[in-house]
Amino acid sequence: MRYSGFRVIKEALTGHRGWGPAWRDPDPKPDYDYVIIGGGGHGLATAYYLAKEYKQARIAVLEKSWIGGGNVGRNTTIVRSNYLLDGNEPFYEFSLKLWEGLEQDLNYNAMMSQRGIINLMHSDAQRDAYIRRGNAMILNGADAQLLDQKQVLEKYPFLNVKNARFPVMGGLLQARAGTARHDAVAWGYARAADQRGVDIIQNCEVTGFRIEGGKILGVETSRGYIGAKKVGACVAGSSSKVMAYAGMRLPIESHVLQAFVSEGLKPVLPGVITFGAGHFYCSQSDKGGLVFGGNIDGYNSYAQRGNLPMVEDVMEEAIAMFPMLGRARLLRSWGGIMDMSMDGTPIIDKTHIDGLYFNGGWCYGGFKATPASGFVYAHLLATDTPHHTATAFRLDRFHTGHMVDEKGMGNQPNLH
Amino acid sequence: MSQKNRLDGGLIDRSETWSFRFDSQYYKGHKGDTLASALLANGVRLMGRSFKYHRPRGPMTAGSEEPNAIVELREGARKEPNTRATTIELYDGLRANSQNRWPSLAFDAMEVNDLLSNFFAAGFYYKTFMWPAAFWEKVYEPIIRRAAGLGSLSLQDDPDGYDKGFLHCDLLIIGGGPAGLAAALTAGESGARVILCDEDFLIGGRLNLETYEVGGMTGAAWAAGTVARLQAMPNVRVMPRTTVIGAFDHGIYGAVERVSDHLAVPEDGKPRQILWRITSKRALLCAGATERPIVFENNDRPGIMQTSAIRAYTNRWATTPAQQVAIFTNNDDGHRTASDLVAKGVEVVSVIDTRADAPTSSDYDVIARGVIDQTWGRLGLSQIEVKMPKGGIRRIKCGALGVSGGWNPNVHLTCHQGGRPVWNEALAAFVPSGTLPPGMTVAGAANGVFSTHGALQSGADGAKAILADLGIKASAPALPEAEDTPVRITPFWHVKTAKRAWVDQQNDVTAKDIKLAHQENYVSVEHLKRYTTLGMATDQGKTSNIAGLAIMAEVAGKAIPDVGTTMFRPPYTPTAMGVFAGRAWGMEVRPTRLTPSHKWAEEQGAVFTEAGLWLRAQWYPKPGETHWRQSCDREVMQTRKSVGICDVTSLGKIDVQGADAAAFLNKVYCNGMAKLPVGKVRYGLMLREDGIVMDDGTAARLAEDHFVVTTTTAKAVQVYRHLEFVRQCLCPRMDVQLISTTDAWAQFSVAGPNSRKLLEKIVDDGVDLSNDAFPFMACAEITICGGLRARLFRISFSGELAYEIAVPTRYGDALVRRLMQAGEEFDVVPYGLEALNVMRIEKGHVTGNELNGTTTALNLGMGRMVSKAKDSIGSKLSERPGLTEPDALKLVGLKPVNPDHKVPAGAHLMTKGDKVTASNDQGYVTSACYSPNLGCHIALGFLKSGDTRIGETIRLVSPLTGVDHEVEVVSPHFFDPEGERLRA
Amino acid sequence: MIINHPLLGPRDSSEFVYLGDACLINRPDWQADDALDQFIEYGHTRDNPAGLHRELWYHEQGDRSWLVVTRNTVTHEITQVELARDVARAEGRSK
Amino acid sequence: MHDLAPLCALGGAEPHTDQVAGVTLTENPGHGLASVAARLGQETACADHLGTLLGSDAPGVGAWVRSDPMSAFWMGPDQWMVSAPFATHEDLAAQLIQRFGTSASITEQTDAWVWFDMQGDGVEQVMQLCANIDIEKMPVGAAARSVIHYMGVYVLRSAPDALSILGGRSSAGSLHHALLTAMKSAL
Repeated sequence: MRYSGFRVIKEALTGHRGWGPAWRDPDPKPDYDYVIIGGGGHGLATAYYLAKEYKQARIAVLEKSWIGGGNVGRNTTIVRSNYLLDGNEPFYEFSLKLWEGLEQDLNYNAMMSQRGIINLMHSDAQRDAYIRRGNAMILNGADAQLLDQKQVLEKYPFLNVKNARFPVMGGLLQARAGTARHDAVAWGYARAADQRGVDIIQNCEVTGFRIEGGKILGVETSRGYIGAKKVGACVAGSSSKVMAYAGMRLPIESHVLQAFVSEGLKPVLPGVITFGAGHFYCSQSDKGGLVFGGNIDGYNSYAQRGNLPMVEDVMEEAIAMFPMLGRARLLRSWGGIMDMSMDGTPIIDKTHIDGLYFNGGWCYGGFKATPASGFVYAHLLATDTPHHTATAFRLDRFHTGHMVDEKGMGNQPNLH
Repeated sequence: MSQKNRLDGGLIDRSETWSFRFDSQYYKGHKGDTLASALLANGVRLMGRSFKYHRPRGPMTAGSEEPNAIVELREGARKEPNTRATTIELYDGLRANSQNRWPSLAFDAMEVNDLLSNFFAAGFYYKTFMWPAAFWEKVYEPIIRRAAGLGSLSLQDDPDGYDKGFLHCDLLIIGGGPAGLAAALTAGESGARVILCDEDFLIGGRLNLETYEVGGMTGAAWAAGTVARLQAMPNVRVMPRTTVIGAFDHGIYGAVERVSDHLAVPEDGKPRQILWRITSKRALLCAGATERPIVFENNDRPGIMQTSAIRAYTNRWATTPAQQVAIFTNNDDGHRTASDLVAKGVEVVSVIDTRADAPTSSDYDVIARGVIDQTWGRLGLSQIEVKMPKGGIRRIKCGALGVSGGWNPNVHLTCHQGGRPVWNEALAAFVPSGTLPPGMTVAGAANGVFSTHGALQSGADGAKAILADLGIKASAPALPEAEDTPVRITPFWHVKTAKRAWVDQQNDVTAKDIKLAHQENYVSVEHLKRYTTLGMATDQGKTSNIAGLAIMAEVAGKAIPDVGTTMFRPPYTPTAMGVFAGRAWGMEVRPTRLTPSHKWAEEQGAVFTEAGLWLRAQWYPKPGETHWRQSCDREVMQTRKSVGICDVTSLGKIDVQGADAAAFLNKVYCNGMAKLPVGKVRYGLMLREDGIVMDDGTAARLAEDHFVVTTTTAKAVQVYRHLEFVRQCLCPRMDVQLISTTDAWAQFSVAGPNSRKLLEKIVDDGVDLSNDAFPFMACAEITICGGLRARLFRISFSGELAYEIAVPTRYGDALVRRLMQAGEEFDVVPYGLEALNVMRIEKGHVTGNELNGTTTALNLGMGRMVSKAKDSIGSKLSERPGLTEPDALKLVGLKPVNPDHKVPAGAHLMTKGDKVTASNDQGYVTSACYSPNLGCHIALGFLKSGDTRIGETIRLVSPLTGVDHEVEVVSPHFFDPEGERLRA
Repeated sequence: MIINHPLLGPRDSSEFVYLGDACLINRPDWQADDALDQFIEYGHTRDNPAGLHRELWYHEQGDRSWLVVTRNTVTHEITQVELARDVARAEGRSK
Repeated sequence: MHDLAPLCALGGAEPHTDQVAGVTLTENPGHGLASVAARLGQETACADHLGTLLGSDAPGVGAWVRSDPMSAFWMGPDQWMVSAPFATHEDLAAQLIQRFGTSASITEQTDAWVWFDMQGDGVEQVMQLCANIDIEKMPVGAAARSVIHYMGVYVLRSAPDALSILGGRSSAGSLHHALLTAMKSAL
């Protein structure tokens, strides 16, 4: 069933009896051509693009609990392609272009809103670095603008520049960046994939791989064995756990990132804005809540909850930027598991096992990558060659020394 | 306006009559009132509008779980949107305004949404607004955003201060009701260190809201007496107005004390609120329970509220929402309210009880097996329609309706570490599970023990168990007599209707929305919540979650516990963001570090800039200089011509001593340090283990077993941490000791051809500064100015004959003044960071711009420094192919072909004639400046195979800033490449 | 979190700086034949367990000791805290 | 004797003093400081030297031993901070090197720190707004390293109603601001 304004009106007048399930709840078949492990944004997108772009039939997505419950279900909804390095920027720009047509493609309103992102800069050195980055973005076909303090204040008049400990010199703006309704992205991909015949199987946890002679045969699950020609793992925070079933150790640590939302407020923030003298990013949802976050807590964790010091740190940066937020109230906080890689860049690659593929190490930049991650992973699964925008995301780059270290922090995951 | 609904008695102080304003209307209330109780006393039920349909709303509760009566408290910079009228402590002159309505609360144009509600069913926005694509940002979203949101911020800086504090205790008791007080008494009298927190300004919980006796006195009197006893104990800290917002790891709790929110303005120097980080050995959760609603058609009108809230207003605040009150209940609690109302002389028109075995009463009419199927009253309840057990309906006029669907234990904090509550059939409620945060136990109503006696008992028992656990002998006080009536409830969740019955009142989520979510397969509790926005409002679902679950369970044909429960996450109630920031805002966001010459530099009118946390002089403007470049050029020229002075104290200094000090430095620097002679300084490059450059600096050997190492300003802390890691974790048997001395020494660079002459005027006799006695890269401990101990290093960042001289910090101010005075004959200049930067770029010396965390020694042209004759951190991994490619980036100098052109940092480098695309990217510019010595702009940058392309003309592009011109690749050593000047 | 420092007793984790897996103590021998491979493994590959994890914390705002903390990454429960220097010595590290 | 005039950490020629309610906060430039770190294998010898210096045992973990003219507190494993009157011991480090010989690494620390004395009724309440120390349980003669608003400090307890706070000298102004703000808030 197609969604449309007309349909909404028709159903409103007829008591909403016509709406069917957004996706089915099928039982697992004995085997599939493709099994995607992980019903998060990336897994669902992968299944969708496999079905749509690569015309693959017999696809299943296995989710251990409910779909969209991982990072796509709790993040700060920021979509952008303002990266510096050639290994990254083409991929994220490809993703942003997919975002721009996503709703029409999925026939689901994910509320992708291109309200722009501004990275504030606070020193000459930072300005030089942002100019280099803005140029890299433009060279890669993305958009970027350098704003001075006055131009930033036009958009954010209540930004603290009067008695700012770290003076605001201006910012790097990407106007095409913005936010999207995170849950709707998962649901939109799920519904669209389902309509193309993908089996989305919830409450189905993978407990092992069946491998013979270096080739994958299928997966053991809480709902029995499921055969598969190809298996794509896409499990973010659980990457190390799942790949260990295949005897792999990864260049990944799982860390906790907290995210925050305030009470609903009348519009104050027109777009996304980030603090350059620390790590803080903030936007305002259509519902009126300020959505914001900062650094990961900094220690390995699978607990999906954080601690007080980081909460305080994030709020300090919020108030440093916007002292007028002092009386706004924090409504809720979450903690999610982040698959922090050794250079802060994801991995999308084959493994040493024939037919087993890995997609992970997204750190906490995974949401904006959802469409492209799904697309290029589908490409890799279908063609066994990396998509041209994702050739740098190799598993062996730490051996060859071709790290993609956007922040220049080195091989320490909690610094990325 | 008179307080027409004010009753006798209560816990308000009638001797204090205060005036306050809500919207344009002035009212009177008393000390001890909340805004809600005072408004109700004045006959005001309409206090807000709902989020989506803008339905008229009044208070549903008398506490922090309130979904409806939320207002903008105060005006001007102190305005607080979304503030619960039910928790606002009244003060004289209080100002509050209704929110999210236009033009007025009674007439809200947005109420049109209510008529269109059919079109605004759950998730409708996911299905439309998609065409044409561009319309989302331009048309649809702006409309939605304007309509959405609740209250509005002042947009002015918050004028109040906040504090953070730290408390420690054996036992933290969360909630001061019967359970909490009994526990505090038990633990307090046993000598344990106790902290008792309660979110209310009057401690006692429901003891202050009920009429039955405790120990032969009113519950309120017993509570007051007990609090007084506790306050007299030195080992007990009683904290009213303090909400425990989160249970964090290892017994750490966050608690917010509202120090000044009950005042118009905080007292001078006092904070508005304090965030306490409480470190507890054990915690006892006595957070009580929340009465839940029954869902029925139009159950959201002002005047419809929890029966317990009506009881609270009646007994504690001596007010009733109306003179005729009806009750709708599925348990005995509704009858308590009826009796209390009757006792206060309020007419109870009827008690509608869903149960067949409903108790009867001589004081009021009871309709057993009745349900309410409709209500009337646009801005406030006027009439209800009861469906009678034997069929037929009865209409009853009333201004208020108390609703009781039973009680939910306040389990929120038990969930903060992943615990999920379990279903209790007898109570028809979720109670805390076994998986509680370590160190936490639960007592009283929060644990499903609802009678007063039971709460007292379980509080005392909970405390005893904890004391035993902590090895503290319990001296248990006798507990007072109190009622012990069992819970009698027959679950009843909602009255079926084809029309709208509200589950989440603030977000306007109705039973129909939940059914629609099920129909569309958003069945998982998380999907339900997210799709319908159930429980996502500022009340955090405290009154709506369970009813929502029950209805989903019904339509899904499951049992409630099988549908699941949603996680409660911190904070327990919405919390001002400012309190988490504490005093860290404005200039106090982070500490400021000042150099020893700061005071003097200020006198010179220096312009300062942020470097690390330091404020450093950027340049020293002279009269007549209108642009920083004039000052900077002068400082550079004068330093190169004669002599200049720069405060370099902020560079990190680390004292490295021990028999193995040399071997240790040999391990952490990629270049050799072992054979550095005493009295000599050497430049050193430190790598990260991954082979990338971490930092650079110098090592000065003052003795066989004593080095002083410098780091960059930015990396001082990380480098020290790294050195301790190598010392303790990698080389634990080396004899080496470390300590930072950054702040201990004031260090000045004295640079320029006349630097030796200048220094000779202040060093003591016997200190020979001649080139032979004290050559380039020499160091020594000397005395100056008649005996002051000092350290002298002949090192040069500027490329001139230069020294760095260090004295104990307290003499830094005097030293810079002395140097300036002694230097007068040479026209000595102080120079700032800008001039320093120009001179180091002219010399091709690298800083943070080049050491950006991705560059190797090879990139810097220092590849040969990485000694392969020894083991050093990072040496091995720097050999990886990706870090040693033949066309690797190399540091080069860049000069514009047209001398008028700039060479801006951040620009990218392309081969001449190549198209400007990423694939042709050949490198980038890291540092740039105008060189007054060369008379043109110059820059440093990284260029592929740069070292082999000296002399090549390449293309410099910065599309971001509109730059595209040609530059020549030159050696990074623009100035005095042979280094003759610094050896002079 | 609270880290029970072997010398100082319970201290708030905000006084500490986290590094990572305690395997970082076992820095390979630079002269081994497969030294480069060993260093790549050492520098990048982690068990990343959901459960007990031995990890390095630095008491930066305390006594400047590096500690080996055994912590459950699922519950955050800390079961053992040792001075990293003692651990390193016990594991045979010297100069 | 040299003729360079010293400045106090807060920038004045004379130490700065504040009073809020019954509590005074005084900048105290009168201490010479030097760190003493035992050489490997010399731990006992080093501790013995320190003991003789103090006329008692070397301070144990978290302890501060006050004596005349020398006092010392524990900094870390086999490491102590020794203090003595500045007027008579400006060259404290040099003196200690004579005493300890090769048993310890000695480093001058006098001007690495700003030393504040806080005295009066309510110092505990003030400290509760500053540092995560269980101040109510902190005995006289204890030394604790902690953090006050991002600044590393040593807090020393000299009496039930008296504390000394040592912080980095370069951020003396920020530390002073933090302490004074807490005093105004708590008292």
